[in-house]
Amino acid sequence: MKKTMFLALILSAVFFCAATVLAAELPNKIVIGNPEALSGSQAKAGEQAVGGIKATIKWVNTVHGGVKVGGKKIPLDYKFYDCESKREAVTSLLERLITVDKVNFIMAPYSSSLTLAGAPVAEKYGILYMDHGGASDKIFTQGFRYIVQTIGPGTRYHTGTLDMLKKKDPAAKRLALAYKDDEFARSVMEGTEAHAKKLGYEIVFKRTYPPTVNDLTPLLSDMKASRPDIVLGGGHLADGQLLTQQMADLGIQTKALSILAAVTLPAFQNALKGKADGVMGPSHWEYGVTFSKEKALKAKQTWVGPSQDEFVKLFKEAIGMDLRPEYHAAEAAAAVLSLVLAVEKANSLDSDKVRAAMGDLKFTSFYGGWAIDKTGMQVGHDMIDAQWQNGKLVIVWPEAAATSALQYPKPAFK
Amino acid sequence: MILEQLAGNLFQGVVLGTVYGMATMGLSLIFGVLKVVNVGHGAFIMVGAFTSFAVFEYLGLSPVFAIPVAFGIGMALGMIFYYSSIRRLLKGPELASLLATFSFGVILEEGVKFLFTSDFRGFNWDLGKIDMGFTVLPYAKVAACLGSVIIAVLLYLWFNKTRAGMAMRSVVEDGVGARVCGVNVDWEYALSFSLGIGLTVASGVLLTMFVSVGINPYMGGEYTLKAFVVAVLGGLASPYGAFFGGLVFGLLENGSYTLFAQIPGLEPFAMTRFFSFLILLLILLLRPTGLLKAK
Amino acid sequence: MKGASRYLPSIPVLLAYAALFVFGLLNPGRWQLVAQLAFYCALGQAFNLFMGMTGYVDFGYVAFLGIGTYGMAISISELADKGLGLGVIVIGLILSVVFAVLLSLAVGAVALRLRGAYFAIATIGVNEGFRYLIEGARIWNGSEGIIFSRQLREMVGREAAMSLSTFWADVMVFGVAVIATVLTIVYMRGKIGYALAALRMDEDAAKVMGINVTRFKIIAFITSAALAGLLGATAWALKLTYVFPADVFGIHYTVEAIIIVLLGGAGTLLGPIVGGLIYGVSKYYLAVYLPGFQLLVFAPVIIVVIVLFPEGTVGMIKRKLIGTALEKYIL
Amino acid sequence: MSLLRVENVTKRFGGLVAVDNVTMEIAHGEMMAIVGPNGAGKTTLFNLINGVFFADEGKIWFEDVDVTHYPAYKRAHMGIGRTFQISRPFASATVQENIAIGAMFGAAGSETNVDQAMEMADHYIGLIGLSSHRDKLAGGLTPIEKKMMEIARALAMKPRLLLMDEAMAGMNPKDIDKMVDFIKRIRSEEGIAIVALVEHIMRAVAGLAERVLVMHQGAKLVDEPTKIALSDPRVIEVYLGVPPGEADA
Repeated sequence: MKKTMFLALILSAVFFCAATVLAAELPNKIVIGNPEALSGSQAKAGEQAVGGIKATIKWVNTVHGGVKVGGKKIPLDYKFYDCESKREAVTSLLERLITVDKVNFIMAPYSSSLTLAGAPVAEKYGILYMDHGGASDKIFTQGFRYIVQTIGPGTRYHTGTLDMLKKKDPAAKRLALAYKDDEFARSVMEGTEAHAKKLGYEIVFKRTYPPTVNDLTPLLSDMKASRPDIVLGGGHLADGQLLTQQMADLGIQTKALSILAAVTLPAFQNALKGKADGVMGPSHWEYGVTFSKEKALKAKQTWVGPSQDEFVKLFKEAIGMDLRPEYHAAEAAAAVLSLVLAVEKANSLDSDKVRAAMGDLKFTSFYGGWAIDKTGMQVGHDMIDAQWQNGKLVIVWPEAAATSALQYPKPAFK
Repeated sequence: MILEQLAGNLFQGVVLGTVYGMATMGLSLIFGVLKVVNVGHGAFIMVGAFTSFAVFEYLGLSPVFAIPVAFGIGMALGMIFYYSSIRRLLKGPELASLLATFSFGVILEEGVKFLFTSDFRGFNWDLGKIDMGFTVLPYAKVAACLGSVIIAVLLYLWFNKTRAGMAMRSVVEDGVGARVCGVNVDWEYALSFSLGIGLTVASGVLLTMFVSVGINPYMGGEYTLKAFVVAVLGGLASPYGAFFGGLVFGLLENGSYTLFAQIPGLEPFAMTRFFSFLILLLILLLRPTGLLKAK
Repeated sequence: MKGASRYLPSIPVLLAYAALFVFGLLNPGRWQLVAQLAFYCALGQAFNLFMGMTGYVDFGYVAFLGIGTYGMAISISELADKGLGLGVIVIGLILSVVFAVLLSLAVGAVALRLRGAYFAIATIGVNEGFRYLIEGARIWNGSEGIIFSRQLREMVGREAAMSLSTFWADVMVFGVAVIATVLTIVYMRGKIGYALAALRMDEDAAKVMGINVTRFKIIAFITSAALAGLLGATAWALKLTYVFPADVFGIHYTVEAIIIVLLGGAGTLLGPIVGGLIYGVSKYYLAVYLPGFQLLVFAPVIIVVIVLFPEGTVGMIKRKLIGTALEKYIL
Repeated sequence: MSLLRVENVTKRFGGLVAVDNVTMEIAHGEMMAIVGPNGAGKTTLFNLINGVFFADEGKIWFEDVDVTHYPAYKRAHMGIGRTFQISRPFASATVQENIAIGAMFGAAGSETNVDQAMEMADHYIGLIGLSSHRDKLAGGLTPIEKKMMEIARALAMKPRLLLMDEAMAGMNPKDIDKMVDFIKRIRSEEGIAIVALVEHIMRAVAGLAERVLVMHQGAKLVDEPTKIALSDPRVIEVYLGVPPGEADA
């Protein structure tokens, strides 16, 4: 029994090699594997990513007509498991996807830690490893060959925000930083601090808080005493809500408040209602951004993928719930689109060739721009800044994508 | 300036501490009577937080009304868990009951995730606030604080003035003696386990009155760890001790922030956590019976 | 039972590890699964050595894995460019053991004076306190952790680094499991085993019988911690090539260790490997066939198992085999 | 030179004085009984001698070494063996293993390896007549068998002083006689001193002890050779009831 299985394995390997050489013997579907985090601490982002990937695959197969390789249009397929946000499970499930399910490409699980956990295995099998949720810059200084990032690198999250504020009010110089103490938010803080110094800001307060925090009062009292004009901070979802609510509780009024991750999610406003007004946040993507096929073509950019509204519709179908996609879903979607374009460009399913094709791939989708540097790090995607204005999330930066003017100074907490 | 901040932090610490205390009474009650450490404690708090969220968002009622609802849910969960497993595990190794309570926590987390998804919820219950000069206090927090005190007093009265409460106390003090005196010990165990869970779920509501955001299925882990520290400060087996322990913990956590913030190169917030666990170890070493009781 | 025959129970355990290892070699595409199972079994063996033999539940056990991970991470990230080659790995292994032993001495001095729930809570306190000390005082890069994939690659070359992370680290985990098994049976069959058994059943009576309970507890505690340090250095540091404090001090690893030991049978030699295999295999297939719902299925099953078989599977098997020829192979 | 010397030892629990300024001595190979009603402080005195508790005041000497602050296991190494009032076997170990634990860690422990300890255990199992129960779990023995096993376990420690706490409680007169003979035999064979605690079985005391120490409310009441002690009016008073008027004293 084992012998025949082993034989079958060799045979299928031979078959697979032959298939990649002879375009005529291509498989009848291209499979994307994904050991996603569907329970445990990263479950929320993982659920969104799975929805985004499913929605995009549906679009590729129905609207795009499949992936064009060797003169044939091949449909995409999707295989995902739940790694429970645990590092041990990532490696074994990843290998199962590669060797048992024989997927062609891998989407990494959400978060830098889980992405890193799977990297050695992906490198070993030489399979393209699409990072849609690992923002740490350090992933790309390690010399991995098969990791390609779609989410923007952490150090750039808050730099656009500072550019915008500098332009709006050069006199507001007192800057306070209050970030979550994890590797992602810390890399944001590092980038922010460096950029702020360049712009001549005076950093009057700089503190982090532990990831699992349920009362920020002492930190905020401390911050209040430093009388900042601008507060930048946050980390993920729960602490962003907490930061805003407790600033409101303590009556800390600033001219601007920008918080990572949490602000641009509908849950932020659902939870805080009027207190959300005037709060800003950087994001990779937000519902309402004005990237469109028309604009892209006018700027002579390659456009691919569904329009924003089509994506939202497909997403809701995919998860079977009336839930709006968030940036976790959009960046996973863009990662799939980049894969489709690169495969078509390389005219091959071989990971090395597809990775090479990605090197100079540039395109625009509903998610915005996409391009990577030599290491695989995302450099083509600009962050946007969004702000809640009268219960609506509007995009205020960059000016090209803006749907509304920045409300400045921020109104008092209601 | 620093003194003013310290005063503000300590004041906030007292308010927060009463809620911590309330959130630990259930843990201590269960340990005191059954000698079971409820490792899934935080998950029950999470259930309370979702109860509060549902009552506010779906029924449009003040979270105050969620307290009895949550208490009822907790009593029911407690009875189910007690009769389905805890009862059979009491004679086994303590590991078995640790694992069982941990598994309850997982079932609740995954069950709530199934019902509500793992999104982060919150609601906006704004009653205004009072500016005291050195700090600002929202009335919602005052309500959470008062609610905790009232529940603690009610529990005290129940224990000391009613027959049922005195029967339970007799079990805490001497299980064999109580049996001889005609107390149905098995029923007392069931009752105190579900009373403990009821209190814990209700405390989840009070915590949302204190901070009404960040509600999600996995929010409880942090509260489990804090509750352990608070319970040890109060002597582990005594619900009132736990209440007192909560106050001390709130003061320590908030007060030490001001201290650590003066030392450059430290992250004061993480250091407050380190500090509270250091205190935990010292208490366990020097006064395992808690701060209140003389040895 | 005299002489060598008292070590017979190690045969089925070592055979089971050999079988698992050979299965992995014959099925290269399942190696990571085998590696994950080996990690669970080794974790169970190492944890059981203290918890199973003394009955003390160390809830902060993961701290020893965490500090072992740091031992290897520091060694690689600091010494990678010193031209020591694979010697750095050896230094890393030594450092991880030294770190784990030092931490266990500190923890033991405080916590081993306590019993029952007080001990469990104290050890949680040590684990959490230690993590926040690293983050709060910015020790070893604080919360940013250490990523040392690049250093490892520069040190031994790309191919070697890759096979280190995807194969040899796992082989070392097998090594840790075997060391843990051998130490367990040597302890169980030696004086220390009787001393620990006595203190597990009645600590006060054990003292009166002339047993220096503190000494034997500390020996078992240090041994178990050192094995955990090695496990962190191999299964976490070498395999994953990064360390974040929030990951390596995650308390759910202790819970996993407890589940594994209890499923198999606490204080038995064969238990941890049986528990590790049951736990690992069922988790894996639930993740494959019920993604997103596996914990909802798994948690009630655990409750049912501990209610029905409080002595674990091996405890149950042992009872069934009393009086048969197989009895002397099961411990 | 005496084997054990207890000097002015006092132990309090909260407000209660459990042992009140007791002084006593026992010579090598001597056989002594400590009698007194329940709560007289006998077991606490034992616990002070073998190190389960530490004395609040006073000193304890064993073979001219001040052991007042020695932990229990160290005193066991020096040669103090002990049985318990309510038997405390290692329930899920076999009878042989129980006794072997005594041999492994007692006074001769440092020179005894596991195999030797098992052989010694077999010897003592034979001595107490439990050979047929050798591989049974100790938890499954009858109460009397447990008592016998505990004695064997303590003897396997090779003590020079054996403290026996209520070894004969709950036995019928026939068994008591057998037990008395057994204790006398091991005492002469092993050459050890024995202190036995007895609550009210005068039959055993008379047959066994050369000297009797009577305790009452924590204090030493009488310390005399057996015959004198048992006819002392104070002792009879303690056993037969306190006359009116002295009840509050």
